[in-house]
Amino acid sequence: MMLNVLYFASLRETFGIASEHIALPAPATVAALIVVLRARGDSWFDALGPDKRWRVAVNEEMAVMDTVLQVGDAVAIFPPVTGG
Amino acid sequence: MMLNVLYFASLRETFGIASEHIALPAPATVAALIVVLRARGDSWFDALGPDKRWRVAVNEEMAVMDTVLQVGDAVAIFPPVTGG
Amino acid sequence: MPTIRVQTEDFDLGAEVDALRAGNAKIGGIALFVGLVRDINDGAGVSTLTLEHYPAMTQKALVDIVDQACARWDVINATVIHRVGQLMPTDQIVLVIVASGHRGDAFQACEFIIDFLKTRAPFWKKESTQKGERWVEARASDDAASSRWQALHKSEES
Amino acid sequence: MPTIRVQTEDFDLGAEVDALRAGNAKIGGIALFVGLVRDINDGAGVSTLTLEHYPAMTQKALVDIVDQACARWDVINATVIHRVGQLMPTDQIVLVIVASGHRGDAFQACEFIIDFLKTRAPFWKKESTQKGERWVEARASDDAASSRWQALHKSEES
Repeated sequence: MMLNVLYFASLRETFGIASEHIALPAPATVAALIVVLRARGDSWFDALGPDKRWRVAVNEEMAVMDTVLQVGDAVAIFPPVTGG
Repeated sequence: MMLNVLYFASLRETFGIASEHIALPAPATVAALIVVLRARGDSWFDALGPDKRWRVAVNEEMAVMDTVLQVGDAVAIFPPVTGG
Repeated sequence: MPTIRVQTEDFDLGAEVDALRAGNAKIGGIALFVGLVRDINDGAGVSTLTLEHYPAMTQKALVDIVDQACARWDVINATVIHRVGQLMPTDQIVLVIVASGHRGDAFQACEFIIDFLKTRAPFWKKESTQKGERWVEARASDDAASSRWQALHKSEES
Repeated sequence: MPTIRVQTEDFDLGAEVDALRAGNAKIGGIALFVGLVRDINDGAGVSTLTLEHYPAMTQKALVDIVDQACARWDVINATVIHRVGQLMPTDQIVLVIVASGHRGDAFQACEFIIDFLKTRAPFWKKESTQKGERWVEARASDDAASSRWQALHKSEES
Protein backbone atom coordinates (compact mmCIF):
# COMPACT_ATOMS: atom_id res chain seq x y z
CA MET A 1 0.00 0.00 0.00
CA MET A 2 1.12 3.56 -0.70
CA LEU A 3 1.78 6.03 2.12
CA ASN A 4 2.41 9.77 1.98
CA VAL A 5 5.37 10.44 4.29
CA LEU A 6 6.24 13.96 5.45
CA TYR A 7 9.29 15.30 7.32
CA PHE A 8 9.46 18.55 9.29
CA ALA A 9 11.98 20.94 10.82
CA SER A 10 15.42 19.47 11.59
CA LEU A 11 14.45 16.04 10.19
CA ARG A 12 13.42 17.59 6.87
CA GLU A 13 16.83 19.28 6.72
CA THR A 14 18.70 16.16 7.81
CA PHE A 15 17.02 14.00 5.18
CA GLY A 16 17.01 16.74 2.54
CA ILE A 17 13.43 15.94 1.60
CA ALA A 18 10.06 17.31 2.71
CA SER A 19 7.80 14.47 1.58
CA GLU A 20 7.77 11.28 -0.47
CA HIS A 21 5.55 8.33 -1.36
CA ILE A 22 6.55 5.01 0.14
CA ALA A 23 5.04 1.60 -0.66
CA LEU A 24 4.77 -0.85 2.22
CA PRO A 25 3.23 -4.36 2.35
CA ALA A 26 -0.09 -4.23 4.24
CA PRO A 27 -0.85 -4.60 7.07
CA ALA A 28 1.84 -2.37 8.56
CA THR A 29 2.45 -0.27 11.64
CA VAL A 30 4.44 2.91 12.20
CA ALA A 31 7.23 0.66 13.50
CA ALA A 32 7.41 -1.16 10.14
CA LEU A 33 7.77 2.14 8.28
CA ILE A 34 10.56 3.24 10.61
CA VAL A 35 12.41 -0.05 9.95
CA VAL A 36 12.22 0.63 6.19
CA LEU A 37 13.47 4.20 6.63
CA ARG A 38 16.35 3.25 8.94
CA ALA A 39 17.43 0.57 6.43
CA ARG A 40 18.43 3.46 4.12
CA GLY A 41 21.41 3.90 6.44
CA ASP A 42 23.49 7.03 7.13
CA SER A 43 21.47 9.94 8.53
CA TRP A 44 18.25 7.89 8.27
CA PHE A 45 19.65 5.17 10.50
CA ASP A 46 21.02 7.69 13.02
CA ALA A 47 18.22 10.25 13.18
CA LEU A 48 15.44 7.68 13.67
CA GLY A 49 17.33 5.59 16.24
CA PRO A 50 15.58 4.66 19.49
CA ASP A 51 18.04 6.90 21.39
CA LYS A 52 16.83 9.96 19.44
CA ARG A 53 13.76 12.05 20.22
CA TRP A 54 11.26 12.19 17.37
CA ARG A 55 7.50 12.00 17.00
CA VAL A 56 5.06 10.53 14.49
CA ALA A 57 1.61 11.75 13.49
CA VAL A 58 -0.75 9.70 11.32
CA ASN A 59 -3.41 11.66 9.45
CA GLU A 60 -2.61 14.73 11.58
CA GLU A 61 -3.02 12.99 14.93
CA MET A 62 -0.19 12.00 17.26
CA ALA A 63 0.62 8.30 16.83
CA VAL A 64 2.76 5.61 18.47
CA MET A 65 4.94 2.79 17.12
CA ASP A 66 1.98 0.37 17.26
CA THR A 67 -0.37 2.61 15.30
CA VAL A 68 -1.69 0.64 12.29
CA LEU A 69 -1.33 2.27 8.89
CA GLN A 70 -3.98 2.26 6.13
CA VAL A 71 -3.54 2.83 2.43
CA GLY A 72 -3.18 6.55 1.65
CA ASP A 73 -2.33 7.55 5.21
CA ALA A 74 -0.32 10.73 5.76
CA VAL A 75 2.54 9.84 8.09
CA ALA A 76 4.49 12.81 9.46
CA ILE A 77 7.82 12.38 11.24
CA PHE A 78 9.24 15.33 13.18
CA PRO A 79 11.29 16.37 16.20
CA PRO A 80 9.55 17.23 19.51
CA VAL A 81 7.57 20.43 18.98
CA THR A 82 8.88 23.81 20.18
CA GLY A 83 6.09 26.30 19.52
CA GLY A 84 4.53 28.80 21.87
CA MET B 1 -4.88 59.89 73.90
CA MET B 2 -6.78 60.94 70.79
CA LEU B 3 -7.39 58.54 67.90
CA ASN B 4 -8.72 59.20 64.41
CA VAL B 5 -11.32 56.48 63.75
CA LEU B 6 -12.64 55.80 60.24
CA TYR B 7 -15.52 53.62 59.02
CA PHE B 8 -15.95 52.25 55.51
CA ALA B 9 -18.59 50.67 53.28
CA SER B 10 -21.51 48.98 55.08
CA LEU B 11 -20.15 49.92 58.53
CA ARG B 12 -20.03 53.61 57.56
CA GLU B 13 -23.67 53.35 56.50
CA THR B 14 -24.70 51.36 59.58
CA PHE B 15 -23.09 53.88 61.94
CA GLY B 16 -24.09 56.90 59.85
CA ILE B 17 -20.62 58.40 60.24
CA ALA B 18 -17.42 58.24 58.15
CA SER B 19 -14.89 59.31 60.80
CA GLU B 20 -14.60 60.72 64.31
CA HIS B 21 -12.05 61.51 66.99
CA ILE B 22 -12.14 59.28 70.04
CA ALA B 23 -10.19 59.77 73.27
CA LEU B 24 -8.95 56.61 74.99
CA PRO B 25 -6.78 56.18 78.11
CA ALA B 26 -3.26 55.05 77.10
CA PRO B 27 -1.98 52.40 76.77
CA ALA B 28 -4.76 50.84 74.71
CA THR B 29 -5.22 48.10 72.11
CA VAL B 30 -7.64 47.74 69.23
CA ALA B 31 -9.70 45.52 71.56
CA ALA B 32 -10.11 48.39 74.05
CA LEU B 33 -11.38 50.69 71.30
CA ILE B 34 -13.90 48.07 70.19
CA VAL B 35 -15.18 47.77 73.79
CA VAL B 36 -15.77 51.52 73.86
CA LEU B 37 -17.58 51.46 70.52
CA ARG B 38 -19.79 48.49 71.42
CA ALA B 39 -20.75 50.23 74.68
CA ARG B 40 -22.67 52.74 72.54
CA GLY B 41 -25.26 49.99 72.10
CA ASP B 42 -27.71 49.43 69.24
CA SER B 43 -26.07 49.03 65.84
CA TRP B 44 -22.61 49.57 67.37
CA PHE B 45 -23.08 46.65 69.76
CA ASP B 46 -24.46 44.39 67.01
CA ALA B 47 -22.20 45.26 64.08
CA LEU B 48 -18.95 44.90 66.03
CA GLY B 49 -19.94 41.69 67.82
CA PRO B 50 -17.53 38.74 67.76
CA ASP B 51 -20.01 36.82 65.59
CA LYS B 52 -19.74 39.47 62.85
CA ARG B 53 -17.03 39.72 60.20
CA TRP B 54 -15.12 43.00 60.25
CA ARG B 55 -11.50 44.08 59.93
CA VAL B 56 -9.30 46.74 61.50
CA ALA B 57 -6.36 48.62 59.97
CA VAL B 58 -4.07 50.82 62.05
CA ASN B 59 -2.17 53.50 60.12
CA GLU B 60 -3.17 51.82 56.85
CA GLU B 61 -1.88 48.36 57.77
CA MET B 62 -4.04 45.38 58.70
CA ALA B 63 -4.19 44.98 62.48
CA VAL B 64 -5.49 42.51 65.05
CA MET B 65 -7.30 42.87 68.39
CA ASP B 66 -3.97 42.90 70.25
CA THR B 67 -2.44 45.68 68.16
CA VAL B 68 -1.30 48.50 70.48
CA LEU B 69 -2.53 52.00 69.64
CA GLN B 70 -0.43 55.17 69.84
CA VAL B 71 -1.62 58.75 70.11
CA GLY B 72 -2.78 60.08 66.75
CA ASP B 73 -3.19 56.64 65.16
CA ALA B 74 -5.63 56.26 62.27
CA VAL B 75 -7.82 53.29 63.10
CA ALA B 76 -10.03 52.10 60.24
CA ILE B 77 -12.87 49.64 60.80
CA PHE B 78 -14.47 48.00 57.79
CA PRO B 79 -16.15 44.84 56.47
CA PRO B 80 -14.06 42.17 54.68
CA VAL B 81 -12.86 43.64 51.40
CA THR B 82 -14.59 42.81 48.09
CA GLY B 83 -12.49 44.44 45.38
CA GLY B 84 -11.07 42.90 42.22
CA MET C 1 9.24 49.83 38.02
CA PRO C 2 5.75 48.44 38.66
CA THR C 3 2.80 50.64 37.71
CA ILE C 4 0.07 50.80 40.38
CA ARG C 5 -2.94 53.03 39.91
CA VAL C 6 -6.40 53.52 41.40
CA GLN C 7 -8.65 55.56 39.11
CA THR C 8 -12.24 56.27 38.09
CA GLU C 9 -11.41 56.28 34.34
CA ASP C 10 -11.40 53.15 32.22
CA PHE C 11 -8.08 51.67 31.10
CA ASP C 12 -6.78 50.51 27.70
CA LEU C 13 -5.49 47.00 28.14
CA GLY C 14 -3.39 46.99 24.96
CA ALA C 15 -1.77 50.34 25.79
CA GLU C 16 -0.94 49.11 29.31
CA VAL C 17 0.74 45.99 27.93
CA ASP C 18 2.76 48.12 25.50
CA ALA C 19 3.85 50.47 28.29
CA LEU C 20 4.81 47.52 30.51
CA ARG C 21 6.89 45.85 27.78
CA ALA C 22 8.63 49.02 26.61
CA GLY C 23 10.67 47.02 24.08
CA ASN C 24 12.36 44.91 26.77
CA ALA C 25 13.74 41.88 24.90
CA LYS C 26 14.31 39.90 28.13
CA ILE C 27 10.53 39.38 28.48
CA GLY C 28 9.51 35.89 27.31
CA GLY C 29 5.93 35.87 28.53
CA ILE C 30 3.21 38.16 29.82
CA ALA C 31 0.28 36.95 31.90
CA LEU C 32 -2.68 39.27 32.26
CA PHE C 33 -5.96 39.23 34.14
CA VAL C 34 -8.86 41.62 33.67
CA GLY C 35 -11.90 41.53 35.92
CA LEU C 36 -15.25 42.65 34.51
CA VAL C 37 -18.64 43.63 35.96
CA ARG C 38 -21.11 40.79 35.39
CA ASP C 39 -24.82 41.48 35.07
CA ILE C 40 -25.78 38.59 37.29
CA ASN C 41 -24.42 38.14 40.80
CA ASP C 42 -26.20 35.62 43.01
CA GLY C 43 -29.25 35.69 40.76
CA ALA C 44 -30.19 39.37 40.83
CA GLY C 45 -29.73 41.52 37.72
CA VAL C 46 -27.04 44.13 38.41
CA SER C 47 -27.64 47.55 36.89
CA THR C 48 -24.70 49.38 38.50
CA LEU C 49 -21.76 48.56 40.74
CA THR C 50 -20.18 51.22 42.95
CA LEU C 51 -16.65 50.74 44.20
CA GLU C 52 -15.52 52.47 47.38
CA HIS C 53 -11.99 52.33 48.74
CA TYR C 54 -9.80 53.62 51.57
CA PRO C 55 -7.51 55.96 49.62
CA ALA C 56 -4.77 56.36 52.23
CA MET C 57 -4.37 52.60 52.49
CA THR C 58 -5.07 51.34 48.96
CA GLN C 59 -1.80 52.29 47.27
CA LYS C 60 0.22 50.96 50.20
CA ALA C 61 -1.65 47.64 50.15
CA LEU C 62 -1.22 47.20 46.38
CA VAL C 63 2.50 48.07 46.49
CA ASP C 64 2.96 45.53 49.28
CA ILE C 65 1.20 42.77 47.29
CA VAL C 66 3.27 43.48 44.16
CA ASP C 67 6.46 43.54 46.25
CA GLN C 68 5.62 40.10 47.62
CA ALA C 69 5.07 38.77 44.10
CA CYS C 70 8.41 40.23 42.94
CA ALA C 71 10.16 38.58 45.89
CA ARG C 72 8.70 35.14 45.12
CA TRP C 73 8.87 34.98 41.33
CA ASP C 74 10.97 36.19 38.41
CA VAL C 75 9.01 39.38 37.67
CA ILE C 76 10.52 41.79 35.14
CA ASN C 77 7.67 44.27 35.42
CA ALA C 78 4.08 44.43 36.67
CA THR C 79 1.00 46.63 36.35
CA VAL C 80 -2.01 46.81 38.66
CA ILE C 81 -4.90 49.15 37.89
CA HIS C 82 -8.10 49.17 39.94
CA ARG C 83 -11.10 51.34 39.18
CA VAL C 84 -13.34 53.02 41.75
CA GLY C 85 -16.66 54.84 41.45
CA GLN C 86 -19.75 53.76 39.54
CA LEU C 87 -19.44 50.98 36.97
CA MET C 88 -21.88 49.18 34.66
CA PRO C 89 -22.14 45.54 33.52
CA THR C 90 -19.31 44.65 31.07
CA ASP C 91 -17.12 47.49 32.45
CA GLN C 92 -13.53 46.69 33.33
CA ILE C 93 -12.84 46.72 37.10
CA VAL C 94 -9.28 45.58 37.59
CA LEU C 95 -6.19 44.82 35.49
CA VAL C 96 -3.14 42.82 36.55
CA ILE C 97 -0.24 42.31 34.14
CA VAL C 98 3.01 40.49 34.89
CA ALA C 99 5.97 40.27 32.51
CA SER C 100 8.59 37.62 33.14
CA GLY C 101 11.36 35.71 31.44
CA HIS C 102 9.25 32.56 31.70
CA ARG C 103 5.55 31.83 31.52
CA GLY C 104 5.23 29.83 34.74
CA ASP C 105 6.46 32.77 36.81
CA ALA C 106 4.24 35.20 34.89
CA PHE C 107 1.12 33.09 35.52
CA GLN C 108 1.82 32.45 39.19
CA ALA C 109 2.72 36.04 40.06
CA CYS C 110 -0.35 37.33 38.19
CA GLU C 111 -2.75 34.96 39.93
CA PHE C 112 -1.11 35.62 43.31
CA ILE C 113 -1.58 39.39 42.90
CA ILE C 114 -5.27 39.18 42.02
CA ASP C 115 -5.93 36.60 44.78
CA PHE C 116 -4.25 38.78 47.41
CA LEU C 117 -5.85 41.95 46.08
CA LYS C 118 -9.27 40.33 46.55
CA THR C 119 -8.67 39.65 50.25
CA ARG C 120 -6.21 42.37 51.33
CA ALA C 121 -6.76 45.57 49.36
CA PRO C 122 -9.37 47.93 50.87
CA PHE C 123 -12.03 48.01 48.15
CA TRP C 124 -15.74 47.40 48.67
CA LYS C 125 -18.44 46.79 46.09
CA LYS C 126 -22.04 47.90 46.33
CA GLU C 127 -24.49 46.51 43.80
CA SER C 128 -27.61 48.25 42.64
CA THR C 129 -30.07 45.57 41.50
CA GLN C 130 -33.78 45.36 40.74
CA LYS C 131 -34.24 44.48 44.42
CA GLY C 132 -32.43 47.61 45.58
CA GLU C 133 -28.91 48.30 46.78
CA ARG C 134 -26.71 45.87 48.63
CA TRP C 135 -23.09 45.56 49.66
CA VAL C 136 -21.36 42.57 48.09
CA GLU C 137 -20.42 39.95 50.69
CA ALA C 138 -16.87 38.68 50.87
CA ARG C 139 -16.57 35.15 49.49
CA ALA C 140 -15.11 32.19 51.32
CA SER C 141 -13.71 31.04 47.95
CA ASP C 142 -11.61 34.22 47.80
CA ASP C 143 -10.17 33.53 51.25
CA ALA C 144 -9.36 29.99 50.12
CA ALA C 145 -7.72 31.25 46.89
CA SER C 146 -5.59 33.65 48.91
CA SER C 147 -4.57 31.26 51.66
CA ARG C 148 -3.46 28.51 49.27
CA TRP C 149 -0.46 30.70 48.37
CA GLN C 150 0.55 30.63 52.02
CA ALA C 151 0.35 26.83 52.06
CA LEU C 152 2.33 26.70 48.82
CA HIS C 153 4.93 29.02 50.29
CA LYS C 154 5.39 26.79 53.31
CA SER C 155 5.76 23.67 51.18
CA GLU C 156 8.34 25.46 49.00
CA GLU C 157 10.39 26.20 52.10
CA SER C 158 10.32 22.69 53.45
CA MET D 1 -17.12 30.07 19.43
CA PRO D 2 -13.39 29.88 20.04
CA THR D 3 -11.13 31.77 17.63
CA ILE D 4 -8.11 29.76 16.47
CA ARG D 5 -5.70 31.19 13.92
CA VAL D 6 -2.22 30.52 12.57
CA GLN D 7 -0.83 33.51 10.70
CA THR D 8 2.33 35.33 9.65
CA GLU D 9 0.92 38.78 10.55
CA ASP D 10 1.20 40.29 14.01
CA PHE D 11 -1.91 40.46 16.21
CA ASP D 12 -3.47 43.28 18.24
CA LEU D 13 -3.94 42.00 21.76
CA GLY D 14 -6.49 44.65 22.77
CA ALA D 15 -8.58 44.11 19.63
CA GLU D 16 -8.57 40.35 20.22
CA VAL D 17 -9.80 40.79 23.80
CA ASP D 18 -12.57 43.12 22.57
CA ALA D 19 -13.63 40.59 19.91
CA LEU D 20 -13.63 37.77 22.45
CA ARG D 21 -15.74 39.71 24.97
CA ALA D 22 -18.23 41.04 22.41
CA GLY D 23 -20.22 42.71 25.20
CA ASN D 24 -21.01 39.41 26.94
CA ALA D 25 -22.04 40.43 30.48
CA LYS D 26 -21.67 36.86 31.80
CA ILE D 27 -17.87 37.18 31.64
CA GLY D 28 -16.38 37.91 35.07
CA GLY D 29 -12.72 37.46 34.26
CA ILE D 30 -10.34 37.12 31.35
CA ALA D 31 -6.91 35.51 31.61
CA LEU D 32 -4.45 36.14 28.82
CA PHE D 33 -0.98 34.97 27.92
CA VAL D 34 1.27 36.40 25.25
CA GLY D 35 4.60 34.80 24.37
CA LEU D 36 7.39 37.03 23.03
CA VAL D 37 10.70 36.46 21.24
CA ARG D 38 13.55 37.01 23.69
CA ASP D 39 16.95 38.16 22.47
CA ILE D 40 18.82 35.70 24.64
CA ASN D 41 18.13 31.99 24.58
CA ASP D 42 20.73 29.76 26.22
CA GLY D 43 23.30 32.53 26.13
CA ALA D 44 23.48 33.28 22.40
CA GLY D 45 22.10 36.56 21.06
CA VAL D 46 19.10 35.81 18.85
CA SER D 47 18.75 37.98 15.77
CA THR D 48 15.81 36.17 14.15
CA LEU D 49 13.50 33.30 14.96
CA THR D 50 11.79 31.33 12.20
CA LEU D 51 8.66 29.35 12.99
CA GLU D 52 7.74 26.37 10.84
CA HIS D 53 4.57 24.33 11.28
CA TYR D 54 2.64 21.40 9.82
CA PRO D 55 -0.35 23.26 8.36
CA ALA D 56 -2.66 20.27 7.88
CA MET D 57 -2.25 19.28 11.54
CA THR D 58 -1.89 22.61 13.36
CA GLN D 59 -5.49 23.76 13.32
CA LYS D 60 -6.71 20.31 14.33
CA ALA D 61 -4.24 20.13 17.23
CA LEU D 62 -5.17 23.60 18.52
CA VAL D 63 -8.92 22.91 18.26
CA ASP D 64 -8.41 19.68 20.21
CA ILE D 65 -6.47 21.48 22.98
CA VAL D 66 -9.11 24.21 23.29
CA ASP D 67 -11.89 21.58 23.33
CA GLN D 68 -10.16 19.81 26.22
CA ALA D 69 -9.92 23.11 28.15
CA CYS D 70 -13.63 23.79 27.52
CA ALA D 71 -14.52 20.32 28.80
CA ARG D 72 -12.53 20.75 32.02
CA TRP D 73 -13.27 24.35 32.98
CA ASP D 74 -16.03 26.95 32.76
CA VAL D 75 -14.89 28.62 29.51
CA ILE D 76 -17.25 31.18 27.96
CA ASN D 77 -14.94 31.91 25.04
CA ALA D 78 -11.30 31.45 24.03
CA THR D 79 -8.82 32.74 21.48
CA VAL D 80 -5.57 31.13 20.33
CA ILE D 81 -3.37 32.85 17.76
CA HIS D 82 0.05 31.51 16.78
CA ARG D 83 2.40 33.21 14.37
CA VAL D 84 4.64 31.44 11.86
CA GLY D 85 7.43 32.70 9.60
CA GLN D 86 10.31 34.98 10.54
CA LEU D 87 10.16 36.92 13.81
CA MET D 88 12.52 39.30 15.61
CA PRO D 89 13.30 39.84 19.32
CA THR D 90 10.35 41.49 21.16
CA ASP D 91 7.91 40.22 18.49
CA GLN D 92 4.73 38.53 19.67
CA ILE D 93 4.66 34.76 18.97
CA VAL D 94 1.53 33.38 20.55
CA LEU D 95 -1.64 34.67 22.21
CA VAL D 96 -4.02 32.70 24.43
CA ILE D 97 -7.12 34.36 25.89
CA VAL D 98 -9.77 32.67 28.03
CA ALA D 99 -12.97 34.36 29.20
CA SER D 100 -14.88 32.77 32.06
CA GLY D 101 -17.46 33.52 34.71
CA HIS D 102 -14.75 33.15 37.35
CA ARG D 103 -11.07 33.95 37.49
CA GLY D 104 -9.82 30.57 38.70
CA ASP D 105 -11.26 28.83 35.65
CA ALA D 106 -9.90 31.53 33.33
CA PHE D 107 -6.36 31.18 34.73
CA GLN D 108 -6.31 27.40 34.71
CA ALA D 109 -7.77 26.99 31.22
CA CYS D 110 -5.36 29.63 29.85
CA GLU D 111 -2.27 28.01 31.38
CA PHE D 112 -3.44 24.54 30.30
CA ILE D 113 -3.82 25.68 26.69
CA ILE D 114 -0.34 27.23 26.46
CA ASP D 115 1.25 24.25 28.26
CA PHE D 116 -0.38 21.75 25.90
CA LEU D 117 0.31 23.90 22.86
CA LYS D 118 4.02 23.83 23.75
CA THR D 119 4.16 20.03 23.74
CA ARG D 120 1.40 18.97 21.30
CA ALA D 121 0.96 21.53 18.55
CA PRO D 122 3.26 21.00 15.52
CA PHE D 123 5.38 24.16 15.57
CA TRP D 124 9.18 24.27 15.42
CA LYS D 125 11.48 27.18 16.10
CA LYS D 126 14.79 27.85 14.38
CA GLU D 127 17.03 30.53 15.85
CA SER D 128 19.50 32.55 13.90
CA THR D 129 22.24 33.68 16.31
CA GLN D 130 25.76 35.08 16.01
CA LYS D 131 26.95 31.46 16.05
CA GLY D 132 24.76 30.54 13.07
CA GLU D 133 21.40 28.81 12.77
CA ARG D 134 20.07 26.16 15.08
CA TRP D 135 16.80 24.42 15.77
CA VAL D 136 15.49 25.07 19.28
CA GLU D 137 15.52 21.93 21.42
CA ALA D 138 12.36 20.87 23.20
CA ARG D 139 12.57 21.52 26.94
CA ALA D 140 12.05 18.96 29.68
CA SER D 141 10.39 21.75 31.70
CA ASP D 142 7.70 22.04 29.01
CA ASP D 143 7.01 18.30 29.20
CA ALA D 144 6.73 18.62 32.98
CA ALA D 145 4.38 21.62 32.71
CA SER D 146 2.18 19.68 30.32
CA SER D 147 2.10 16.41 32.23
CA ARG D 148 1.19 18.01 35.57
CA TRP D 149 -2.29 18.68 34.13
CA GLN D 150 -2.66 14.95 33.61
CA ALA D 151 -1.70 14.32 37.24
CA LEU D 152 -4.10 17.03 38.35
CA HIS D 153 -6.85 15.50 36.27
CA LYS D 154 -6.34 12.10 37.89
CA SER D 155 -6.36 13.57 41.40
CA GLU D 156 -9.59 15.45 40.59
CA GLU D 157 -11.22 12.18 39.62
CA SER D 158 -10.13 10.30 42.72
